[in-house]
Amino acid sequence: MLRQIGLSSPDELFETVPVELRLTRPLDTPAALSEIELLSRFRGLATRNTAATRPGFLGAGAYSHYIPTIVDHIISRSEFFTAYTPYQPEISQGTLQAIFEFQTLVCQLTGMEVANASMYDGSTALAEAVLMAERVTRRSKVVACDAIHPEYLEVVNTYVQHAGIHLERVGFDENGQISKAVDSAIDDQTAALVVQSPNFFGCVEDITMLAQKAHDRGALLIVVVTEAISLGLLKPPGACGADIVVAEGQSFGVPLSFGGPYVGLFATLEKYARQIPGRLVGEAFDKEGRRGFVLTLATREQHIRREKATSNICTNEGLIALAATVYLETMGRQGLQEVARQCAQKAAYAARRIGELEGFSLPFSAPRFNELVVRAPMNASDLLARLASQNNITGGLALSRYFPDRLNDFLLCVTELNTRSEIDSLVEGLAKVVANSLLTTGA
Amino acid sequence: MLRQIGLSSPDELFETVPVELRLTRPLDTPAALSEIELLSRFRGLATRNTAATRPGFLGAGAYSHYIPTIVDHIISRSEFFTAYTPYQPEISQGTLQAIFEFQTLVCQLTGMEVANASMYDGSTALAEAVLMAERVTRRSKVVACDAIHPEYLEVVNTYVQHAGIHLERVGFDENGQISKAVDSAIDDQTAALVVQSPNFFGCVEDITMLAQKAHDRGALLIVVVTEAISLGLLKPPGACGADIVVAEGQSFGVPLSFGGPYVGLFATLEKYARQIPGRLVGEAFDKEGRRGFVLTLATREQHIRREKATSNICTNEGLIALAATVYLETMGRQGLQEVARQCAQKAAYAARRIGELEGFSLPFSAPRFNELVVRAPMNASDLLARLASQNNITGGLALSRYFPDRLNDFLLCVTELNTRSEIDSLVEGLAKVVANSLLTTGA
Amino acid sequence: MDSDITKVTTHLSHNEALIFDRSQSGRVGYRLPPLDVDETPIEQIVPAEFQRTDDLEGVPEVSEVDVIRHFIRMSTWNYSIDLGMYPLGSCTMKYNSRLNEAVARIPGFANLHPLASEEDAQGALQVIYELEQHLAEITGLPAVSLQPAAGAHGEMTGVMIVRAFIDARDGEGASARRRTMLIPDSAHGTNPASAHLSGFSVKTIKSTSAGLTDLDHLRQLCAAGDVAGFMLTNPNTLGLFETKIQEICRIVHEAGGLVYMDGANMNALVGVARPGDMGVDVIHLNLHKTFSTPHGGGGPGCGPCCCTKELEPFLPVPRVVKRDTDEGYRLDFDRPQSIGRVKAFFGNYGMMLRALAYIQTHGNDGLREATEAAVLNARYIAHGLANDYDRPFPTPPMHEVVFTDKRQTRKGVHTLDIAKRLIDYGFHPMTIYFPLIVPGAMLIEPTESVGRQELDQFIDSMASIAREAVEDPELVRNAPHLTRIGRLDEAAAARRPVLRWQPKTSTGTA
Amino acid sequence: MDSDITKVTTHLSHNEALIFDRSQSGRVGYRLPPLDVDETPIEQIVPAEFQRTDDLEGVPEVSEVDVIRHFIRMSTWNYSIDLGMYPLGSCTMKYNSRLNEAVARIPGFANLHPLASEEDAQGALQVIYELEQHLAEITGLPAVSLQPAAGAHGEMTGVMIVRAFIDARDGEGASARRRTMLIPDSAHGTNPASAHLSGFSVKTIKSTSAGLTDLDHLRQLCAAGDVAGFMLTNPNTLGLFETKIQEICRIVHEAGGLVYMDGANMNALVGVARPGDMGVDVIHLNLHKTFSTPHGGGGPGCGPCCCTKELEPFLPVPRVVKRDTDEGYRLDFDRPQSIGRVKAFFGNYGMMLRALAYIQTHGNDGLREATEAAVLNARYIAHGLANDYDRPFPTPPMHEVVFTDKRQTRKGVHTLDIAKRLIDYGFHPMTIYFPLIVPGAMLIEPTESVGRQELDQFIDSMASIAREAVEDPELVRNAPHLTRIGRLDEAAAARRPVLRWQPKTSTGTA
Ligand SMILES: Cc1ncc(COP(=O)(O)O)c(C=O)c1O
Ligand SMILES: Cc1ncc(COP(=O)(O)O)c(C=O)c1O
Repeated sequence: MLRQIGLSSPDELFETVPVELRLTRPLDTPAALSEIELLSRFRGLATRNTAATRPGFLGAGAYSHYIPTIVDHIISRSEFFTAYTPYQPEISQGTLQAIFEFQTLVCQLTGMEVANASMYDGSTALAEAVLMAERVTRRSKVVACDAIHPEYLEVVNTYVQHAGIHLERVGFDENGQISKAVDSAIDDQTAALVVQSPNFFGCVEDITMLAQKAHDRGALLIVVVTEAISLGLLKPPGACGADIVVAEGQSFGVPLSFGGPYVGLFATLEKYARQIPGRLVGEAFDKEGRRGFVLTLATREQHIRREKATSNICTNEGLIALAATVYLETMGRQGLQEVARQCAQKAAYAARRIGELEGFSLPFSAPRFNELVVRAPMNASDLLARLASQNNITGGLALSRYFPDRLNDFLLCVTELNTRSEIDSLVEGLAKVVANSLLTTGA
Repeated sequence: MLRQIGLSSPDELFETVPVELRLTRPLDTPAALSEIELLSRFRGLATRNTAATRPGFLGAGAYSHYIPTIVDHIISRSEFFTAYTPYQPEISQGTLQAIFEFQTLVCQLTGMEVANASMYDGSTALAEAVLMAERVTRRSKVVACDAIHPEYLEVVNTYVQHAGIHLERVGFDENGQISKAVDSAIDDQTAALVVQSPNFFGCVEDITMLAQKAHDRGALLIVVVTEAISLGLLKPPGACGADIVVAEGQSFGVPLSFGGPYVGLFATLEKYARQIPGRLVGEAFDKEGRRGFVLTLATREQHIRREKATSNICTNEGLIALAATVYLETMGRQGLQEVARQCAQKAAYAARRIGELEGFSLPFSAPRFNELVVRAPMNASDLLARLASQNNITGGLALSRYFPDRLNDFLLCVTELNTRSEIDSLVEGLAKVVANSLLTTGA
Repeated sequence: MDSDITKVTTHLSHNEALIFDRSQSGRVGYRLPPLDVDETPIEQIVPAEFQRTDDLEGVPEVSEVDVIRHFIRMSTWNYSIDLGMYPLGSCTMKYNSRLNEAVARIPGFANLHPLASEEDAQGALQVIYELEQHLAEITGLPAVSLQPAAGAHGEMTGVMIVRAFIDARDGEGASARRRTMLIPDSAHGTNPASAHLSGFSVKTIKSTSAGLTDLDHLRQLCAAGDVAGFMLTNPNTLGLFETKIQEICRIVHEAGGLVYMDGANMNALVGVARPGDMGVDVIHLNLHKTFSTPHGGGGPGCGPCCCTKELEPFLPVPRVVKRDTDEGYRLDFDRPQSIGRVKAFFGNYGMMLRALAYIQTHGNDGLREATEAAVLNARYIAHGLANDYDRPFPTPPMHEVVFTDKRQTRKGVHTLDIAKRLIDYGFHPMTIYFPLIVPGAMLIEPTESVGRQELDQFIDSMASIAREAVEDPELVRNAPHLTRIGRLDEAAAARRPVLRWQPKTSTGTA
Repeated sequence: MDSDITKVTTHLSHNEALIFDRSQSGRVGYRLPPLDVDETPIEQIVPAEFQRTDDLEGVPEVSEVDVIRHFIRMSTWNYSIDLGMYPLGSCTMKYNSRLNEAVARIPGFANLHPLASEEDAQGALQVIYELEQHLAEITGLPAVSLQPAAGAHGEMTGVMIVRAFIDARDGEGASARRRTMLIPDSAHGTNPASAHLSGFSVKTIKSTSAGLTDLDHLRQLCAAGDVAGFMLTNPNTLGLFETKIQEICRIVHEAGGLVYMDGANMNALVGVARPGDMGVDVIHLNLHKTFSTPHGGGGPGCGPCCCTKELEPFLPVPRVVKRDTDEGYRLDFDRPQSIGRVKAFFGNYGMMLRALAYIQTHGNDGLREATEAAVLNARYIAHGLANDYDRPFPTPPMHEVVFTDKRQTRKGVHTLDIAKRLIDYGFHPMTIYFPLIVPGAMLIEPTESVGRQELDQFIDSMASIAREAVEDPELVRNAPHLTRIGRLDEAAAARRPVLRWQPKTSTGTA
């Protein structure tokens, strides 16, 4: 081939690259590994991820739920995972129809009118929601509750820092819900009130009431959900009056995979459709009147609008949105309610058992879904570390990671995958560790 | 639907089944398990298959070779694994073309002219070859070497017991090859001489010479191969004058899976094409002259010939033949030779190291491919059991399983997957176990 | 032309040459680790005259992506269960659960060597033991061997067991006079072929006009005193339950023979009725039908053989038995009366894993519900096609139903044409021209894995083909029209068979 | 009509309704274990007013096999890399190795929670560390963050780093006067959008007639003194290497700005030249392009940001660093100058696993060979299409080449028509109407994952479309003809957008 195009050596392919810029040495990266070697290398690395094999009660934005076997089979279809963004509808209807179904399912679950084709994840979806609220209301102040996932708040901070948006924080009360201070925080410069429900502490917020408060001042209510399974049981934010609902879709058939790829859900009201960030798929027809689907309202996007686009997002989380779609359609109307029910019931059981434990308490009294804050009679990090080493259980997340002053608190998550016996051994483990450490400190 | 066809209860569906035959109780099989429960149950069972996770040197008819990742991806395509036998060529060309390629590859590797679409496995393929030899020659005596895989010989016995075929056995000599007695064993009543090469002891037979002997008496030579990878290095039986070549295709990208499903390869000469058992795929054309493939020469089969069919085989090993096809095309001309080379080289290395071990010897001197018989200074079963428990190595197969008098011999197999360090620890392990047991017996 | 076609339309379909024509010298699709032991001169390992000299000429040289595209493209030319209803009568093409595939791929099973010690394979042996228990309960026949690799293999095994039993019972001399196997004219071809393989001569039993075994003919043939056994399929290949099964068994038993049942149609009976209770002595099952192991485009299968306690001693070796020492399992090779081995190792083990997963995920209630749904769907089709096609036997069918082309032939449209036209409508055709006793047979088995919507679509499609057969017979006779390739000339293919690719300038392959 | 079409023909293609129209009340496709804890009255857990009352009305109710058939059928409507060449310019649609998919599914990675303690996730942290090291070496930029989820996300991160650096360097007041980001008119739309998101105003730099950055214009704009940086793509979106890159960097640096490089086209440079050596300060990569992580029909991606030591303090938190105590790794949150987090947790981790596997299976030589093959293939196409299509820039292209419809427009055939007609020929079209500065642009990027045979097929197809454009323009204007659906009316779709399914008699969804 080289000769055919009149070249005599591969180097000539790079004739337009100044000689002094051409790399004259091999890259200092390893030599090629065969499949056998690579797989054994990565399997070896995997064994050092000890948390992956342990029964666990970690949640806080990433949840281990049952994933039907067919999900991976379907997203592993060559036609889905090796396709590009569906720019050519005539040969991309598979992807397009799947996204249309995804958008519909997101609307049904959140109780909203329109949803997009996905965002990077829940945290960036929230940041984009805040930017959208500013566009919609032309107001520059945003009120956010401290009980939102701390990493989500960090991401929002990063996104809004140069957008001239002032982020005001409101605390939470002794029940674990947003504090009354919210009333005074919202004023007529407020673009939106942002709350998470169930919030970072697992407490369910009174969204209907908060929507009222926001709307009274002409502000939007943005609701963010990190545990999307809760939508199978809790009143959908849309039905409570939310204007924008964003969520992390990882709970819908997506593996934990050390934090990604996940999928951000983004839903709002019809009237804001043209303000939505990201891709939208809509119905369309050909000359013969055959129904199909296309990417639509592209004028919002950077391909056309350049810097005036509603967002810079281009590649999103297509395949993960597909996984979520397969999950939702497989679990279906009954399954989604059943999973939610089991999560809530098992968490309630765990709460009861732990509440009865000598020295332990549950600081927050608000209704919860499947996460709860536990207050231990000792340092939570130490407690969890020993629980892991002595009982081989990952007991949850020490809140000091995000709230340095909450030394004895940890966040516990229970899902349908946690069997009763796992919960029981967690409870026993907690008791044992505390007992032992009291002994040692006592001694 | 019931009502629509005029029934009022499911039981009425079985009106033609005499009441006294209808089961009035639920089956005494377990209640339904969910995916979660079933998977954890089988994963639990799997952990009790301790040999599966240990470095091993077991061969003897089933071999652990490297399987390219793409093999499983391709055979997991819905269109392949959920299709039936290609009775309707217009919507089965994918399967048909793959089989045509399989037949071609089998011919290329064995050096034969025609091959079928697969048999159940190597052992049944051998039995069918013996029956075919009887059909072709109209002779009723078959001479088989004792160095054929014992289980294969058992299967042949079962198949021929009612076919009026007399099976005469010939031993092997001190080199591990078929004994000179073969000369007198073959007479003009002999339908075929049957040899395995590399034989059960890993020794390569002189097929050219044996073909000569068989043909001199008007008998056919049937060659069976259990380690098909050897075809990447050894002279193909076809080039040595074999009339029928059968093989176990498991080495070509098929997991061990506790003995099956595997795939039997069956190849012979053009002139015997109409005597072949099983399915054949051939080229065909439609009215517009488009090339396609169809099941052909069906007149050999039971659908038409009933009891006069060349065999009773119907469902064969389609998907496994596909796996082998993907494997062979992926490894390709170079890869197949490289795998064979590495197997032979590593086995030679192991043989050398073990040969140097105090008290160990290699009884057979004939050339070998990747299997060898080792004679230990102690009972081989005990030796291997201790090697497993003390060194976590599956050291091979104690020959006493099939040859009760060979108490100290075991069969060792080395493939490209056995690293040098595995071989070295095997050697050290053997030495250590023997040393210890001498001590204990000494004490 | 295809106004009534709703299930499919046409779309781009990729062409793909034979891999051999894609091969480019020097290309590779694999990578292996470098040899990590010091190399021995190859002649010292294998003398030159034993080595291959053709450098594997002709074997393809392609890249990994070439291989992927090759097979992905080819795969799109296939119909499959996952694309829709697959009503091949007698084949029970039901949904193949992905869960079962996952189970079969658990490394602890997939990487287990068949010659691993019993100690090292307890999990695998337990799976065999449990599956045998379940199949014994389902068939009502207490002794089971999972060794046969497919239905026909199970037939051979079962028939050999019958022979071994009679030899043992009557003694050489007497048993030598019992070498006749009775087989209905409606039986599947593998039945006579398997009987022949076991050294039996076959006598054919007529079916009555009702499509059932002709009992008079049976009595008559049994009178001869040379009958070793009777192989019948129940429900038979017409989808009809042999109502007189108990009497049939009595007749055969009184004549000194045994009753072999071809269990290919067990999908009509699981959880509803048990062959053992009917008087059957031995049966084979097709795990790749009734128990949903994938058919794989022609296998692998698994054809367990289940029999009475009386016949147990003759089952193939080895058997998996409970250890008396503990809860564990062991292999029992010591069975002097066994017919021997029918396959190396333990059979198609991977299929056993899938079948066990099928049974345990369905549960006993689920198994019966599946049977009910399968029969209901067949009944629904029998009802839905009644106006357009001739149904030779009025009896209510079980899990499959047979129709014929009788009405259509008047216009010169035959079963083959109807089947090919059905392809244009987006369905895989039914089984055609089987059973042989029904001229122009169309044997339809929907299985439980199809919903109401698609059943209606199928019925409507068949109805509109019936219309086409009257209004535009040519259209049907030349079908299919929407496929990437038309009807292939099978006669020509058989006349001068081309069974393999040959290099343009063939130099032979070795 | 399709005499010259060799890559495809037509075949049956299954229809499939929206899942909502397939739903049948009461059907389920899942099964869960029974609840194993004693049940608490639900109101005691969540008060009634906080509970859902719509019983999830409208959410589909289907069986598992329904779901399988639904998606398997739909999947067959897609084109994909595994079906053939996918020459979307700027998208680098290369083969996605199955091995990398297997790696990402190793349970020890797939089941690892992002908040597991450092101790419990050492293997995962090492993967991040190694990949960062490799990307640093490949780009010549020593500091790397893998947190961004895609290219645009990486752009935003990089531009924010530029801004943070300037703020720190110049101090609030002065830096407030540096709020201009220079972007070539040929740049991808995400560049200005990302700059805007970081509070910069965008000034556009003209391209020369040769398709390269206009240095005079650059100098002129830099003179204003308000330039924070220059975002350029190299090779640029015309597939041309910016030969004057070093001078460009010098100009920008002397003007007090930084140089941001859009690394979407790194497939032309890996192993051949390094942005860091050119003077670039910060770059983003697209692992879902250059490093072959599957594009998945629109993501997920991964857009690492690589920068100089000088800029390192501003990278997102947390960073993965080596522990000084031992060989292990830890998370470093203590980076006071960091721009902050751009995503929860660590980014699209699964893509990092795949990219690392890609780099380690290719090896350093293999990475360079891939680059050479990618450029060679683009050159081959540039050469092969020269006679039939107008090529606006004579400069030899790198990994992609741009042509236009200039010659075809005379006959009223435009780029869109050519693209659609290419579909009939069995190819996915190239990127069209991008970059915007080239009227009727057709940007073709073959990548290294296509063989000679298919390249020739592509060139022949384009040639015959060029012929058709002359002889039968209508044919081309109405293409595609062989697909299951024709051109869709996108204008109408945007006018009255239907973005979701609605029940026939909508009752609202909550
Ligand atoms: C009635 C009947 N008997 C026996 C068989 C043979 O089973 P197999 O193909 O598994 O050998 C079949 C399958 O085609 C069948 O339908
Ligand atoms: C040149 C260029 N820059 C940036 C991007 C944006 O990357 P992503 O889609 O991953 O956000 C793309 C991809 O379309 C591109 O081609």
